[in-house]
Amino acid sequence: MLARVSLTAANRPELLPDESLLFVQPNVGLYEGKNKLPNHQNGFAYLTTHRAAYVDNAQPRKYSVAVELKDVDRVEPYAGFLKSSPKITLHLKVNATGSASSTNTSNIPSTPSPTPPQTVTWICPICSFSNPLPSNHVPGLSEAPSCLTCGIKPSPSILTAALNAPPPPPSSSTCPRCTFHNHPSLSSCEICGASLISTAALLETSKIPSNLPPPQPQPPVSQIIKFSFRGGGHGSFLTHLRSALIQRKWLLHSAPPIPRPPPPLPNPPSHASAGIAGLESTISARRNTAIQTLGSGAFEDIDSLRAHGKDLIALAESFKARFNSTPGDGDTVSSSLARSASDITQHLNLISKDQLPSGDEAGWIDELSRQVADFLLTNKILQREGGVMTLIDVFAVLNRARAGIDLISPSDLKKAVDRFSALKLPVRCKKMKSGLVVVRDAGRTEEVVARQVREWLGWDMGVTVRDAAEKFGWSLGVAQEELEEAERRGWVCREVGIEGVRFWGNRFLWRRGEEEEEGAGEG
Amino acid sequence: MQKGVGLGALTRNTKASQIYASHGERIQKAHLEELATQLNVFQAVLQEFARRHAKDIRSNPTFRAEFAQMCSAIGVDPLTSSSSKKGSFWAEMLGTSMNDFYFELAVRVVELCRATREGNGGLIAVAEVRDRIMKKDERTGGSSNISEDDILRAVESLKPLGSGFSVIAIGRRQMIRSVPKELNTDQSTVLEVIQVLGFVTPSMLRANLTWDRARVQTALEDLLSDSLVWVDDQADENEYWSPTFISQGLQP
Amino acid sequence: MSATTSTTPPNIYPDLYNFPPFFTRQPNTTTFAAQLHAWSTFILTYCRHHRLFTLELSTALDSDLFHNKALNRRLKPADAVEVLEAMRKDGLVEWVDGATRSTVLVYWRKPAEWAEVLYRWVESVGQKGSVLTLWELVNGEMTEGEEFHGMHPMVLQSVLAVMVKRGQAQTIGTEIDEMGVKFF
Amino acid sequence: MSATTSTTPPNIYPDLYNFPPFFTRQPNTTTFAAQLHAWSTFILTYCRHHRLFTLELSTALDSDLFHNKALNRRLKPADAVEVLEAMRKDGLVEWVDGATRSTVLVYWRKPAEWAEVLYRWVESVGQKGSVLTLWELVNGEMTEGEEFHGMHPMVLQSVLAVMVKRGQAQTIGTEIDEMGVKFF
Repeated sequence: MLARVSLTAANRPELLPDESLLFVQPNVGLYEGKNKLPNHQNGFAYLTTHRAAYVDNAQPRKYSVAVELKDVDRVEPYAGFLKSSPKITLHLKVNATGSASSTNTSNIPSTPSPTPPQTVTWICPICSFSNPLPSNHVPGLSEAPSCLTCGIKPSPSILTAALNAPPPPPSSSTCPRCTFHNHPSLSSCEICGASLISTAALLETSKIPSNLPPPQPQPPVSQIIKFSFRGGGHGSFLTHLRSALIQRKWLLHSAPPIPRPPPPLPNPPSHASAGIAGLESTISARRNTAIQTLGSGAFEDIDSLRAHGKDLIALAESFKARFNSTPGDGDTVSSSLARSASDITQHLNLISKDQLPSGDEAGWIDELSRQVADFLLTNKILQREGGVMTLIDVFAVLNRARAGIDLISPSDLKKAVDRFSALKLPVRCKKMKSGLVVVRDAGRTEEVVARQVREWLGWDMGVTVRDAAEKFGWSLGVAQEELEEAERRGWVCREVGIEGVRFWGNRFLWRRGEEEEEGAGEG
Repeated sequence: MQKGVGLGALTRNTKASQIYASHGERIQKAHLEELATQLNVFQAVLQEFARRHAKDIRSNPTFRAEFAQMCSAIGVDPLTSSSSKKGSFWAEMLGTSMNDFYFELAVRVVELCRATREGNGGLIAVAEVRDRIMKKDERTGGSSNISEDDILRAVESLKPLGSGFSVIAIGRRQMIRSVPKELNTDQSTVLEVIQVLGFVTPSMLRANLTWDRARVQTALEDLLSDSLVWVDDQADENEYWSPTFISQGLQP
Repeated sequence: MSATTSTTPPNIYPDLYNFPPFFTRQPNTTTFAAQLHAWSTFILTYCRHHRLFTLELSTALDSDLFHNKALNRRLKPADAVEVLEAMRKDGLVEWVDGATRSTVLVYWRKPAEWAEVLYRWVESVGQKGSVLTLWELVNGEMTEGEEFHGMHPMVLQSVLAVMVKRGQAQTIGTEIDEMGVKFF
Repeated sequence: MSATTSTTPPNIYPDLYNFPPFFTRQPNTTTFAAQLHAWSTFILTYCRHHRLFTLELSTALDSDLFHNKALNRRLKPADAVEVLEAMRKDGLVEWVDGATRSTVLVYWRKPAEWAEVLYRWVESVGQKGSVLTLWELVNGEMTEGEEFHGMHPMVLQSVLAVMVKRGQAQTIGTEIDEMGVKFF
């Protein structure tokens, strides 16, 4: 029921042709049934129209899994209590588990073998309730599951004893629907007539001499996957999940996907817009409070507001000026203004440096950083620009692609590109000596590029910035920068004339034969 | 764009100051509270207004400038991050109309500068940028009304993206420089003289600026090598023209 | 490209046309690149507007294409050749005679596009399967008013070559003036 | 340095002379240092070959010293001044007038070396003990063909100053054109 997820270059789930991303929430953990899934306790939850995916932070390539929304029977939110964080439980459909497990074999890396989960039971020493041992429990490695009734964790010895106790012989095959224990050789249940074939088929496999313990009859209990939200955001995740389940976009998926290039990155939802409905409700709520505070002069048109605005700006400016000039501002006085100032910014919910709600802003910037990396890589934009682009050009291309909706602000983009190396993405942002900020492939350091330029120039060839731009596919700005970088390293010198600037191999420092072997490039 | 006018800057200053002289305190406090409430009221008004008049804000350039100034006066910086995650009405409201407007304009300015860079050496007048964008809008049916102040604000918003775009004044005209290379003083002086007639000749420079022949030649050669001027050799004396005059058409 | 001229004649002259240095070959490589591009676009627009398939250099040098009488500025012959040579490299023009370089074919529309226009015409008048002489095709009454009417034979050759490759036509005969073409 | 001209005129132009960036002041400090050195050597060699004791900047800028006509590249006036200023710091040149910086004395041979050449000549013609006017010394027939013939008076001054310090001579009078010198 938990299928592996293929990831893009920037460790984000690869979306199917008509699948779109709905919501992303950082620091989330996964539970399977009652127990925490090892290695799946710190990552991003990606909710799309088709799947609810989990991408691990530490090792995204290894520990990223997803639940198909079509397998979800019902959703059960849990608001969290004291230490335990809020969770959303996905109850998967029963038959789905059978089909789910057969179609995409549940290959959670930790389960040793792909056979259908056979339940070994252990008896709790305190309340003697026989708890099912989770299929992926690896003795010694994962922590002991707590007992369902009394919640106390057994000692490991009990678990190991239960594991290697000889499983009871296949006395009867219980019917998956009415749990009546039929005679093993029957193909359909005596009471409800449900087919026992799935268990029958299992019986045949048992004939193959294998060291697998003889298969247990399929338990009717439905599988449970729990998303635990340690960094908040479970409210909006829930609303998105519910609307996705209602819209059931995956049904369109059944139509044969027309072979067309992967759609441009789906316009990621800004976290704020919790669906149009959400927006409407906040606006109307806001409106009522505003009207009440306004009382009389609800301003109708531009001019009256402008008039009011003008003298208020003057007021604020003058007060601020006076404020700075009088040295003896009282602590109490300044603090109250500070408080009101912060209230306002709080109320306006603007990100001001000292009040940054740490969790969410970082999550948003990380997600944006991955989106930018994906945008540059999957659409081969960076490759077409010769592997190097100025940050300003990235801003222009990125926002042009978003066609004017929910544009990325320059400051957000700068924060996002600064996160490239921390997120180990295959692109880097670098401020060159001249002050120009460029985004480039991770592998392409200045050293590598400067060397390429030098080899290309050789001994007696003068090139203009345009020639370099054409040769390496760079923009004019990047070509100029790369040539000047090679110049700073002393490998290249320049000729300036009314024709413009031309760059040559540096004959001042290198004799003809010399530059072949690696002389130290000083300068 | 946080030029230290906004409330962010207010909070930082207040932390540093000491107790206010007692006799003025009470009045100060009263005044302060009154301002605080007024700020709250005004902010709510702005918010309500922004919601109802989004279209006007977008289409009316003069008011947009004042609106932006009003916002920055009370600490709201329209150009800051529009990530607007928690659905705060204001940032979202502004996010969709004002922020996007300036970012979109910034994108078009970047593209235009890049396209015309070869012909004007990366120096273009703000007025020309405005004309070209407006003309392009008319052609594509849009009827955008963009002011030079908007263009300056858009270029200003590019600051976090590293050096590259800057606004410099040549004489009275605001120019956008999209190439990191600075102009030396002689180059700027000559460009300023060119603004008068649209072109300049070596003899004119020697007369007006009383420079010697060598200095005039070096300045003109520097301008040519940075592709900041075009040369016309079919007049009796070489004329050096500035590309900013291409779009204005020279017939009287 | 609708050949009909709209009410106000579209201004085919670029802003640069009234900028005196436009007629001087710019020494600076970057500026020259912009100048080349501007001239190339202007020449194509000019020929498209006047439906000129060929440009005879000497006459063109005196025409308002290369000579702005108001400004008393003209493009020097050598510079004009340099511009046309650059356009040839981009496949926009073709010297009728590479040696003399006196006249040039102007592809203000690519041969491939012409092939489509011609094919659409052949279908519309039901001339499929019939044989037409090249002369008839471009000068006959029946093609009066068609865009390709008066097309230069050499241009027509390259267009027909495209159609042959596409299997839409077959040329008959070798002598240029008696050649015929059969459309399928 | 043998002043005798060998059969084929020695190529006084360094190979950098035909390297266009040679005439552009290099922004990279290390490269510029090498460029300065190359120019300094070239100027000394050029002056020695043409036996120029002084360089008048404006004329030099048009001469083939600073202007490579084949490449149509010339050193900018400001850059030439910078090169000469650097040479002055190395004691290789001297501004005739520090303020105008229009002309420079070129010591393609150090005053000390000139002192030895002069002293050897005085001994060879037995002029020890006799008094000669400065003018006679560098323009008189008797010094025809000598290396120091036509030496610039200011250069001669610094050479004689060295000889006075060495006690090999004594200058008489103060006015530069009537000054005389007595050799011991």
